[in-house]
Amino acid sequence: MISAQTGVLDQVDGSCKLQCGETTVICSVTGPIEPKARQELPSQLALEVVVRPCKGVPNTREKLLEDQIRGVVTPVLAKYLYPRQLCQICFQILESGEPEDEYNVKELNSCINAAYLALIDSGVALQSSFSSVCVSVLGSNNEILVNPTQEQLIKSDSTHILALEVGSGGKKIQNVLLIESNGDFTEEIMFNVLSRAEKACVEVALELRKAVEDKIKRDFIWKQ
Amino acid sequence: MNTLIAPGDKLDIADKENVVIGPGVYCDPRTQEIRPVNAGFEVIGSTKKNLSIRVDHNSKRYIPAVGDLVVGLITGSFSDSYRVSLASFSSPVTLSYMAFPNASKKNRPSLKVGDLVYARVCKADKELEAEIECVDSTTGKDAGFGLLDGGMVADVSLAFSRELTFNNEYPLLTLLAKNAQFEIAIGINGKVWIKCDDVKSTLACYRSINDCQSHPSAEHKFIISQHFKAVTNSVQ
Amino acid sequence: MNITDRRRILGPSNAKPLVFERLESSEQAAQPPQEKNNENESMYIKNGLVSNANGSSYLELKRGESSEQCTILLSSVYGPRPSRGAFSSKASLSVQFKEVTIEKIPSGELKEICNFLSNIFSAVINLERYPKSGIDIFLSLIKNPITSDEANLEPIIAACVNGITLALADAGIEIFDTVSAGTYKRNVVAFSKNGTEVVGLWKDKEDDTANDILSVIENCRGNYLQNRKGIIEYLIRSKNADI
Amino acid sequence: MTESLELRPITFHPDVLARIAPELSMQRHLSLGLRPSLRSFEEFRNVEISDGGLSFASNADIDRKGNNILGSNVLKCGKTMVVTSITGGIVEENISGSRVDDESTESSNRADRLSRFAQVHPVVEVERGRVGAPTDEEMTLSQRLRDCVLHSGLIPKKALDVAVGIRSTDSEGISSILYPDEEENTISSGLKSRRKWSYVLYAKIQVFSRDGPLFEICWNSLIYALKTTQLPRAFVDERTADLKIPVSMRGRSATFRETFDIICDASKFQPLVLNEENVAFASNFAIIDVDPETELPKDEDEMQVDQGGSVLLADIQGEAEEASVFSTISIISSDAGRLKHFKVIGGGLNASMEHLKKSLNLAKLRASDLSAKSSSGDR
Amino acid sequence: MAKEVEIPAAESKFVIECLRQNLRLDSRKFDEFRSVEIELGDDYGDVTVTMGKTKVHCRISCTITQPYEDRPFEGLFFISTETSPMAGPQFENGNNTGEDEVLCSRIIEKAVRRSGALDVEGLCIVAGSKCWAVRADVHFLNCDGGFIDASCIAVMVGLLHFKKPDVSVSGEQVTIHPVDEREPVPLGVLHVPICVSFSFFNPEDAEENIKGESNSEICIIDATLKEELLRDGTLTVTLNKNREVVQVSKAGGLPMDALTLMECCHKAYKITEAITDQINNVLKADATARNQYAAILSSENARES
Repeated sequence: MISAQTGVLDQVDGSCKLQCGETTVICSVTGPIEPKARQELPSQLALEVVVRPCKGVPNTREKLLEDQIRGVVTPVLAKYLYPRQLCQICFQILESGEPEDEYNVKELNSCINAAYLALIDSGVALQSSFSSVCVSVLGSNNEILVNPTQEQLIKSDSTHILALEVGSGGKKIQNVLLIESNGDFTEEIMFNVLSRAEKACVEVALELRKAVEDKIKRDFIWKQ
Repeated sequence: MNTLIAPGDKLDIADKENVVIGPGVYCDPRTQEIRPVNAGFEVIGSTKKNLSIRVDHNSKRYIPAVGDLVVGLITGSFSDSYRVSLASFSSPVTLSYMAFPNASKKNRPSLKVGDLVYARVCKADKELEAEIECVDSTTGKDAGFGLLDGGMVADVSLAFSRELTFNNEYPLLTLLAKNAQFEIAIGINGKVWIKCDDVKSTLACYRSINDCQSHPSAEHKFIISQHFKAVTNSVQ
Repeated sequence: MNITDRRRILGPSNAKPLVFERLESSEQAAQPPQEKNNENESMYIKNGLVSNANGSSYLELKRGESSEQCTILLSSVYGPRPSRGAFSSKASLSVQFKEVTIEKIPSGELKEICNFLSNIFSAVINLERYPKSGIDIFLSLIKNPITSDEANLEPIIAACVNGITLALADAGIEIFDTVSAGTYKRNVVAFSKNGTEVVGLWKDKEDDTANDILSVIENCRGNYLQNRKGIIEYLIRSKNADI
Repeated sequence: MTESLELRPITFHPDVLARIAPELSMQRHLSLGLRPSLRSFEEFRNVEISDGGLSFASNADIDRKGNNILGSNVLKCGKTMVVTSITGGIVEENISGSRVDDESTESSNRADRLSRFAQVHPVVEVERGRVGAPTDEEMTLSQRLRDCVLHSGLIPKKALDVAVGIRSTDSEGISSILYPDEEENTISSGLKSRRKWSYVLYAKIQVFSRDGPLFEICWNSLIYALKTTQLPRAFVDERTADLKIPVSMRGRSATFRETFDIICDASKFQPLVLNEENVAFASNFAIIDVDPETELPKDEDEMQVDQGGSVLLADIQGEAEEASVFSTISIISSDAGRLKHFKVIGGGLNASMEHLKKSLNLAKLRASDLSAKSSSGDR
Repeated sequence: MAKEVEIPAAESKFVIECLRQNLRLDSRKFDEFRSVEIELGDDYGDVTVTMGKTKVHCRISCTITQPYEDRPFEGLFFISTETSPMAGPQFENGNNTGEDEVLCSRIIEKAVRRSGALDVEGLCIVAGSKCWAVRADVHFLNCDGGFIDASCIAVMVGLLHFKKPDVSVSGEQVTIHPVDEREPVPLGVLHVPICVSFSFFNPEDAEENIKGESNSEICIIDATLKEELLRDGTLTVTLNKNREVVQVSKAGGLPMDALTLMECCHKAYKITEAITDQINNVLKADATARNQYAAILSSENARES
């Protein structure tokens, strides 16, 4: 489902190109670097998140994406290790995989996972690992679809994003970083979605870990 | 074999007492919990009293730590110090005019903006600007630091520069030495300065160092010979 | 090239604004702009509604019984707060005016209003008292008494003067006098010192029935005294309530 | 002479403490079973609403020529005041796909959920004593409101269709307007089917006295405003309907059919039809860890207020709460408990299932409270 | 203003010294263009161009809009080149006011849009009221020099690859046919301009720079980032396969004589020819791959019915 490659850009400190179904994003991380005066925080790492859309110019839609990504990444960064420093995280959507006017779940989902790998690639300290999954609920029997296709997505009654902090090599769920649900659903559906998404999140975490292992092997290639 | 580890994993240590934590490991100030913050190989070492733990990982962005030998670029000069860059876009570090051998108020060092220096990090608090010195501060004497004149700088990954510095068995430098005579200064900040007698050899060394980063050590010999062949065969 | 505003949700680019046309015969019967009866004016004041400003005032002006002829203005004062940049021996004053609901006033006129108000209050606020500072006044017009397509600015300007005075008082910023304004036909005159001094005069040229400037001032003064009385009464009342 | 030095604890005024040490202030309050706002943990702020008499729909006296506000709301929640005004526009729709009858369009649209619903275009402005471009908060608020209106299915797309009437003037110069859906349905169906127009709704939301997260307050105000919204009838003038303009340029010439203007009838209005079952209200919650160390010393026999761990706070307000809370929950729920939006953000602590369930329950109760308000608030 | 990449004096001296000895850091010859890699996405008009480490992504999209009043028979065409810190921390997000950024976007604009590479009249649907607006969004992913050359290739491949939905017009009623209903139609591309950038170095001192007597300047093609930062002058030539010079842009820098300019154009033509052929081959291969897929689908459908 997910294919990812780290270290695809060389002008930045960390990068990752991630494809999840029809959605492809590329993420870059630079930091810790010297911030501009207005960005600087006295005791911790400042975070600059930039999302650029596939088509057209960035507007409020991308600002909301940036805000959501920031909400996920901020609690995970070991930000007190780098006071008065800046970390830039940029995303370029290469293929959206969803109608951009109406949805942003697939992009958000891919961005969060790509951010994890790019952060790992950059060596910016993280308190833990995290992963994200996108789920939609379809039809009268409330079928739960993990990482729906565009076709499934637009027919769904509700869409959900779950991002979790995952520990111990993807075996343990430590914390909820983000739940965001939209559409029309009930409490029961939501709790079903959450328990299904939780499992899927762990699976994603294991897949991301493979990309991390790949990266580490490539990092120390001269040792072979 | 060292195990692979990623942030959020459990460290392979039972006892939290007497643990010295190294790079890639973080102790939460509130919970006193020790956890890895980078992805890499878990390295546990033990001395008589202590257990040391670190995560060997590779990255590009250098963060100053006391004792590191670095190659810096002078980017500005003030009334009593130079401003030095250890990596583009990183916060600059300070090199005091007094941190040179035989320094005195009257004897100002003569470095210019754009010059390269080889130096040692002497202060690195994360809240403050780091400082470097070009003198062995214990003896106050020259210790091979100072201006790096001419030559060329190769940008390498941080793990690679550590390998070059600390692993005496790593064959790259030995192999290079068979092809040319050179001066070298390896900065832990991922900057390797190299200088041969002629430009062509320097260029061959520069290309070799860049290339060997992304190839297994078994191929190093071949890579190096190819690069030296290329520069000698090039027509004027 | 990309001149579109990226920071606001604009909606489809080919959308056209709604154009209204009144069809019924009532169109003809639409009341001619009634003679403004100043005596019939009622003023509701409340200070301190905007909690993150240093001072604010809420002003509701009603003319007659009709709620249509109602002006609601919220004025907030931020400052004196430190201003960056070069040293200045007195505070700098800025006035921003915004229509919160209906946007009718052309931007050129908005600028003119801000300029007018800023000139009046530069003379009224003890700016020397606050060196290296900035005092920023934000006016939000929530409800606008519009009778025709064109905005009738005069009651708004008068409300602004009264609103700012109240907000400044609420912020505890030193002013030389309780400045207030009165309107007469299409003229606004702001007075101080019990009506003996004119600090600002806004006269719309379209109106030629009031060419005699002295009579205009005289008429406005009456209205001024009434408005000032309202302001002072409110301030005293709220002061007493505090104690 | 010996001078004795005395150490005295400094007492801060609660406001001052809240500013210099928000977390401590928060914890001190929590240990007393209160919040900095002196509300109890699960207590919401009171909400006052009115339509402000701003829109013409709310006030028959208002001259429609000078007032284009279709719906409005003024909402006060604690100190915060929100003024929402709905305005409109008309846009021509592009016709997609092969022409199909209305009935079959309906059925094919069944699959693509959002194509059945319309959105509003909100612009939120928060007064903060500064001028300049919209802040990130204003931008994300606007976008979230837009997304949630669309996804909640509040406004059926059909509700925004413009049934264009035709004004014809007879020989005596008396004009009359015929609407396609009114009884005397005799208009040439030609015009009706050829082009399709729909209303566009804009929402201008002005916030004063920001005192905590704004999304929920803005949402509720927007819902109230939409409930008051009335759409005007619209028509074209027969005389302009067939206007053609010849144009030639660089050797090429063509006849343009002028894109004629649609005029709104200032005397005829219809209320905006909302999907009543999708009308939902928003509330927010915070989960915060109780730190036993910051508790004030208390008497032995006093009851423990909380058994440690974390507590759920409803309706976040004030600097201390906003600064010291990491986990927030935002819920849009209908009074029947249908959920439209659910967002948990944080990571500060584990949002436990009990807290989530409790917050959903409270959100539902709150929604029925607020929806009762709207019916009584309407005149 | 974002900070710049810092280059030590020793390094710049070294690079110049190498050039004097006919050597480049990355082992290329002076007139050697980096090999171009063109990758097409699943969607029409989704292109990634890689030249060495430089990476540019371009996405073409279209919407229906109203034509400009003074050009009722023409559709709209925009090229957007915005930088982000992804390409390198020296770039600021969305800030296109830097000198280099403006120059870069102007040259691409001139090379592609103003040279009439896209047939804008073909974008007209109903004269004066409806037309297509085509957008090319160029995303700079990684900056190692040669942004202009790479972007131009990316935009042109994108335009050639892109297909817009079919529309039918009857009277004033315009119907857009979704892609799954009717085969989409390609854009009208009239010619394929290719940019080739030259960089000039002055191995002598500054005095020579002004006098320009000995003509000892060194000219290289397709500079990397380091070479771009150190160069003394630049020249961008845009040509197409028909040997038409679309534009020549030389904004200041080292003076050059007409002969050198001619020589540059000749060199550029060879590169233009090679790249144009490459583009055609890539597009042909893509079309064949898609056709195969379509053939399978249609035969299945045929069997079903």
